[in-house]
Amino acid sequence: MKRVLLAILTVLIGAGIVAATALVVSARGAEPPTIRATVSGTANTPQGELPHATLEMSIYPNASATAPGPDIPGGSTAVVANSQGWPFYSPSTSIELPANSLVTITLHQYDTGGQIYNNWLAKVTGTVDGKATYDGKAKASIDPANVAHTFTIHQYPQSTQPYFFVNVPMPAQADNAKNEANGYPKPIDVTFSFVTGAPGTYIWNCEFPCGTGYVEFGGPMSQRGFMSGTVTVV
Amino acid sequence: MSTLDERPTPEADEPEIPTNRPAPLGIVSRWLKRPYARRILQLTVVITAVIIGLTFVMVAFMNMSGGPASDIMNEIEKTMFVLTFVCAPLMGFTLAVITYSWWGGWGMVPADETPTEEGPAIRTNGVAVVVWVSVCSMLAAFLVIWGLVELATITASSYGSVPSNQQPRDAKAIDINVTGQQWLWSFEYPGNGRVTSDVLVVPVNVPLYFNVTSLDVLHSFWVVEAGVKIDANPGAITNTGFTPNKLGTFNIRCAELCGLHHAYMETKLVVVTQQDFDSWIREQGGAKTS
Amino acid sequence: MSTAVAIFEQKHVPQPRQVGKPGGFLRRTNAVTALVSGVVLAAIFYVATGAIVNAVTGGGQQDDLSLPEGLQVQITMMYVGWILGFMGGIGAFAGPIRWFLGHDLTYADAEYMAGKDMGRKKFWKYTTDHKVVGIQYLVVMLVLFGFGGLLAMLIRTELGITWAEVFNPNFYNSLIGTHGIVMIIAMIIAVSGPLGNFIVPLMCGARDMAFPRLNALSIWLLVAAVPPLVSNLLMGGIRDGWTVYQPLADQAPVGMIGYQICIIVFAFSTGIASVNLITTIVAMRARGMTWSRVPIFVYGVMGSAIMGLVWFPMYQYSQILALSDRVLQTSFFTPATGGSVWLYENLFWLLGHPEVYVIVLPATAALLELMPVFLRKPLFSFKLAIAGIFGIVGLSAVVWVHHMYMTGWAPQSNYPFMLSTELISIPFSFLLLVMLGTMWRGKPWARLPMMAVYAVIWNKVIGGITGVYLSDTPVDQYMHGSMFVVAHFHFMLMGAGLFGAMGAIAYWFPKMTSRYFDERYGKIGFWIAFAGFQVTFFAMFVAGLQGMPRRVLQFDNAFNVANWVSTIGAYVIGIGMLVFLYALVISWRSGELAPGNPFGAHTLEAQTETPVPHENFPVLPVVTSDPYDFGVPDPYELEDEELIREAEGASKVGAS
Amino acid sequence: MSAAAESLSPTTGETVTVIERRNRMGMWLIIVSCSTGTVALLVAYAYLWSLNVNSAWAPPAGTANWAPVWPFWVIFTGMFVATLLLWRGQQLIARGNSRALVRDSALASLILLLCFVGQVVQIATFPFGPQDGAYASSTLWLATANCIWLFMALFLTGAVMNRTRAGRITPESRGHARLVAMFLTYLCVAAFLGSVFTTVMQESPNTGSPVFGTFKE
Repeated sequence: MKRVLLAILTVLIGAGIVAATALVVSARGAEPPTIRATVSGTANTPQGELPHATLEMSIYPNASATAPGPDIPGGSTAVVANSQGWPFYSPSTSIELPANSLVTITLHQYDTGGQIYNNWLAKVTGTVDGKATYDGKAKASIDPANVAHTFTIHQYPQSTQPYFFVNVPMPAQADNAKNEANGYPKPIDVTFSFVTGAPGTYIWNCEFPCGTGYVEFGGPMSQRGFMSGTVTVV
Repeated sequence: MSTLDERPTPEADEPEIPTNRPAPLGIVSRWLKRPYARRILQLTVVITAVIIGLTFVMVAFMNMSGGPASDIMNEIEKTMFVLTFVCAPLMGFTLAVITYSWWGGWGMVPADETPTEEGPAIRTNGVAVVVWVSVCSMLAAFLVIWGLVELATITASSYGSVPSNQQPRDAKAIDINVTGQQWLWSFEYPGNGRVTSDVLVVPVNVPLYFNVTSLDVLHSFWVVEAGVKIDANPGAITNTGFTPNKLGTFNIRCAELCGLHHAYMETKLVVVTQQDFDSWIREQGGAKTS
Repeated sequence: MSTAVAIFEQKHVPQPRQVGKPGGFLRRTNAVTALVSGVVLAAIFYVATGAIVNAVTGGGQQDDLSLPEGLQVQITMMYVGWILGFMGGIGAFAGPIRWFLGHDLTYADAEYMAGKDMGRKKFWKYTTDHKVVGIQYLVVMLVLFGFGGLLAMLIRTELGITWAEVFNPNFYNSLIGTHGIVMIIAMIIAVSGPLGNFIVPLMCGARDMAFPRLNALSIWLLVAAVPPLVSNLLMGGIRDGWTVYQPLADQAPVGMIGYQICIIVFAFSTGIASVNLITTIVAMRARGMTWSRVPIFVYGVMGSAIMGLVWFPMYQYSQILALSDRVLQTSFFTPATGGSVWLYENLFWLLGHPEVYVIVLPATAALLELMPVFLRKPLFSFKLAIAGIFGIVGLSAVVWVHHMYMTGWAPQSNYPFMLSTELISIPFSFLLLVMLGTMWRGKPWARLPMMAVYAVIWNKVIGGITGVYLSDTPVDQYMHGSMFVVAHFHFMLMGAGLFGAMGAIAYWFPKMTSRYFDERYGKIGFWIAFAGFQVTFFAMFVAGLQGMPRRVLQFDNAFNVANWVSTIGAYVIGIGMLVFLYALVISWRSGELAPGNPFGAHTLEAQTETPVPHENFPVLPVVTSDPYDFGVPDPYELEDEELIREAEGASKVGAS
Repeated sequence: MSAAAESLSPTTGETVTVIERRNRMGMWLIIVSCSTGTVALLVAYAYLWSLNVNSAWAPPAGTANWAPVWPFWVIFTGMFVATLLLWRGQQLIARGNSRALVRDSALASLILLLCFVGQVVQIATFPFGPQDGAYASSTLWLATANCIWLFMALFLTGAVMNRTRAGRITPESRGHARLVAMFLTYLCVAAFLGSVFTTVMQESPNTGSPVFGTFKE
């Protein structure tokens, strides 16, 4: 009888260890805080009259006093150790958008760049009339040799939710662009709109190699909170 | 046992020998009379049947998401049936023996007692060894031959009739450049004015020929329902191909761990009619299929 | 017995000069000093390298993106420091230095190092006695299994919760990689470590291994190699499968260095252990133990040692080169600068496949060893078993490309390698026949080891048939890289390897710990784990057939049900394993005391008393028959002969 | 059968010949294992040479010149001579001449030391850095591996000298000298193969390798 209890106790202790580890780890790896697009009025779209949501974000080349880096809850030692100089999307990378509405995202781009690997990604895809506005000028694509980042939403492996693909390249700042008071050059404002479908979960990431390690896809490129995140359509 | 054959064979003219002599097939029939023999054979038959039945379940699972969508997938499923049919009897026998023994068919000594009597001192059995080894070897040989033929077949339909020079089977085949990168697939149609797309749109019943490469790490280009898979290697171009034979939307997944968003590196294969394909190419701003 | 060397005579052998007290430097070293000096030296190396890096790069290089290269060097040196410090602290360098100086061991030294009359302390020291090393391996293996099992539970938790990311994708990727490699290491040592070291010399009738000091070296190298691997989870993880395919591994944070260092060191440990085992088996068998009287378990261990010895360096060098790619920016595996991913895959799988047999062979051979004992029947067709083992050892060298069918490396090579891969099923069928033949008409003794035999044959059959699918290139074109593969190799490595190891350990537990293995809880745990195992991996087969790729943490709803079932099964396995562990602990602490030969085996290890005396055998034994002379004349044979005699009598009557 | 005739091992009491047979077998196994590693390096060299991935086998145009091959051969010759010396030494000690072994092993150590220094210098003065393409990497590692081997060899030959002087290697039990000689022989083979590879395989035969990330037309 005593042995039965001890055996059960062993099992319980084991289960406890597993549960505890799972909780700790999942807390340490949690996503950065969610930012929501604000719905204001409606807009005419090819799909008809839809609610219109707007969202404003920035891309910084590195953290600084004016632009503190992303707050990653926990975040592994290696990340914390050398993420100060990493480029990142601000204020956060966990985005929440309203379903079945027109979403307009405005991005202030402060970072330099260069040649993108896949020229096709220098082309705007999936936005309304396939264009994006760069400092007021509407373009269908930008110079592949002068890309800073891209904002690329793509599919989550869920056959039950609508297929969703948006790609908007961000032109690079000139390398010699002079900084302003906040320590960054004058931002390039990129505005684009797309129509969301039924609710679903998606992910997005930057497709321009701006990280560390092999083909510069390590570091920020492979780290939620910097150059990749989630898009939740609700 | 061999002593049986050394029996002096009687002359033709001598009287018939009393009936207590074992029949010509004496060994087998006496073996079959042993209490366990029939049991094990019955079990074997049952289990074999079950295993063969399971194959249909397996293939049903493979077709759950709408396949088979290509000639190659049909070949693969056929091969699975063949492989199972060939191996099933062997598995059936093995499982039958362990089930019988585990069930105590030959008796069983409880764990808390110590065995008293010894078992039969069977060091080996020439017949059993020869039969088993030759059967297994023949099965293996058959599997190899079948596999080689099948491989040649699907290679022919993915690379063309000559695997070595990896050329499209015929001029009609649509050339598609598949680029894997972290964490996207993009498809370029060189024959159609370099149209590039994030989904793979193809006409039905037209052979496709893929050049696959990667811009960064290893990916694996897996068209699930078409049963086609080839790694996308950085610094090298690999080839595969198939002929879609079913209209509809199917899955393309990355089957090689490629980093943060590996799980999300998926897109669609959309098989449409030739007309729809042409119009799609046009609205992508590409030229008509040449 | 004239050649038998009784211990006391050795006092009369001329001795080299005794330097200091017996044991010398090793008197002062133990696990604690090793740990301390390891940590200290690691810290020193880390700081010093940091300073040097700053000096070289003018310190001004801390601009973000180039920092990691500096960090890489620092971390690498830190691990190197740990290894050197740990091995120095345990006293591993004392031997070579003494040898260089010509201060050879005296009998007293050797006895001290073998831990004579030292009590429990010897388990924490650089002890050369093979019995101590065997126990150390057993404990290390259990620890590794515990850790790997924990990770497995986390993986299944993530996959079971299909509606959300429980863990960060990066952590999940590190999780699967670490689980994989920890379990692989644990399985490689699972049988060859504890039993190979403890039992094999006894079975050969030897006083110790051929190279006792190398034996101690191999276990302590293993102990030193594990912490770097585990620490990777705190350093950004390895973010890649256990195969750490290049160049993805190049993108991973510094955690990857821990993996690479671990493998490089572990390869040394394995190589040394293999040299030791093979030499012991070939050169130290008792008088009269001809090759036809060597127990089959010894053959099995030898086969796996040969494969490990010959092929492990391939894996080791793949990691050395990968490390240099990472730290020195060389380009062996980075295609942009002339490296090749296929080079890595080939080097990796040149070990990667034989290693599967390194795991499966000893477990199988152990079961072959214990079956005659529990069935009171000779091993069926001993020679066929040997043929099977060496057939596998031979063919294992020429099948590695079946892991690369779909890489496009050389489509033509798929033909010959499909041939070789399907041929290797033939030697396996030999071993299967030996098992069935031994079981045939035997009256099994329903103890845990015998139960393991049934479980393992069942799992092997399922792993075998699915293996037939995967070895067939066309089918593999669908299956490759899917959950089907995962389920298949778990059936082989866990179903055949681990459950076999559980049986083998239960069988030799009395000899190693001089206490019976708790039959009741052992069986409960074993069968619970077995049931959970079936549920988990049959569900995983389904997921794979439906087209679920491996190593994903989010997937289509179509796979949800399969994954829920699989996760439930996994938790059941966890419960079973914990009960089994509990059984192991209570048996070890307070189990029923066992006699020297608890199960009536005929092998040599069963002939010496338990606990095994310090010199194993008071007088070296001489072998006069093979260890499988069980059984009584076969009644059916007699019956047949009876009939024949009657028949002949009858024919005589007729003739006259 | 009386063990008194032969000298016995102080630790196990077995006859020295038994122990030596065992040690030789162990050494053979170690050599097998090490040679797999060497093969891995050579395979890497030859494979990358034959593939010429992204046309980046040769060092880039800026630094493009191959490593001079003569240092490899000089170092190999040195190792070869040292090995011969050691073999001769342990032949002589078999005839009872211990001083010969001391002298020869001392000489061998000296030569190996020179080789070691030479190897370090060669690595330091390669006309390319480790990051200059696949040829640079493979050559660098062949040299580095040899460097590490030489360091070990130095320790071994030094030990032989030392032990012979200390009277631990005697005409009766000289097994260790022979073991070291065996290992040195293996190192010579490895160094020889390395030199051959670096000499005969320079320009890659494959000129048509695809450019990274693009498709052939």
